[in-house]
Amino acid sequence: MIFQLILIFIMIILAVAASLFKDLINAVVACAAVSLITSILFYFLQAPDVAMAEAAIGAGLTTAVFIIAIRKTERYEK
Amino acid sequence: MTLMIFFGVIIIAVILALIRAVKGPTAPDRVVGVDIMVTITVALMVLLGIFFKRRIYLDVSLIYAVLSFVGVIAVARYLDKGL
Amino acid sequence: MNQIIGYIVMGVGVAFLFLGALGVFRFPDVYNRLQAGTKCTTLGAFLSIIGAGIVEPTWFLKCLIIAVFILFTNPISAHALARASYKSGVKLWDKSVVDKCKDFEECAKAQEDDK
Amino acid sequence: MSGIYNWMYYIASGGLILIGLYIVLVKTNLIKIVIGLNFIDTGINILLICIGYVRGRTAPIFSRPGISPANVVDPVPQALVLTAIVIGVAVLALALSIVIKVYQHNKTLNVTKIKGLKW
Repeated sequence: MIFQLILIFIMIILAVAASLFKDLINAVVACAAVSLITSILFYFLQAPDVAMAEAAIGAGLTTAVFIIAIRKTERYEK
Repeated sequence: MTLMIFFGVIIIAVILALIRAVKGPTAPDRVVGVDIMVTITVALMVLLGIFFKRRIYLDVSLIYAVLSFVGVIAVARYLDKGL
Repeated sequence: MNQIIGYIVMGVGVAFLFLGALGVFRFPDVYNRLQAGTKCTTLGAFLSIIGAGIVEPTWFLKCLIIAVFILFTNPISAHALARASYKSGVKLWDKSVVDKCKDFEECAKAQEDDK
Repeated sequence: MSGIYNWMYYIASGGLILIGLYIVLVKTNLIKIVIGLNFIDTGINILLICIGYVRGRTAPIFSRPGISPANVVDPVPQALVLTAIVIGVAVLALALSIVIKVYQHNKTLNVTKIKGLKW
């Protein structure tokens, strides 16, 4: 029980950090970490198939799409 | 009981990696923190599979072990001025 | 007997995971952090997954597949990250004594000049 | 103390939705706004899954004989969320392609300086 509470706390900290970073690469990396913790929460909620989809999409595809978009535009938030 | 001690140690390790991922001065520091967090999480998922006694739960860990390096490779190729 | 051996192997793996995370937290430089984190964490994840396979003997094949994939993909990402952080201009720690990659790049540049 | 254990997943989903809403309303960078939309998507997925969760039951996959429909969690929200994750990634890719076209047309990502819709 206390494990889920600590994981939720970690997830909220990472989301707040993603909103505060000025460098968009750091924000995207924090976004991938939020997806990771979300996958563990789905695992605790007895939904392994949803955790599998979230793992495959959140770990690889979302980060790659964001990185390609940042490559085409600019890196720092002014 | 033994598994509970292991979960506690792993949670402390995740918190240490989290501090590095939030605090690290440059972008590769944060990527290192998140990469370590991913590898610790794969081990945590296997131990949770033993805790819940369901064999089907190992598939999540398998997917994460296969696909987790794609995001790190993407960030590394961006910092390398490639992609 | 199976249970005891499995839990001992798993405990060694979890200890290595903790030491890897502690190294990532404590070390002063990107390259030091990468070295500590990747080596310790790869060994720790390998041992804890193999220990899980020993505790439940019918799961051993799937656990072995996961461990082999960890062993393949983790050094690839670490190598790519170290190369990228060197090329993007992250400085070494000021007490580092040797920089082999700089020598190698100067040597490659000299060979290109010769041609 | 046992009260928070019943509410912690709702706290997680509500916190993610609020942080995403804050990013969408306050930040001015377009890629940051898309990151906020991604957070809102994740929060709603956690909310839908934890509505169907019953404590003490197991996953709805009949892989061994001892599992009957009386002791599994609700499988309908899981199928719903499994579809919603995939559609969320498609919407994300479309939004980022629109952001790239806006950047090529206006040479900036700041939403207060894009004057194409003001007249």
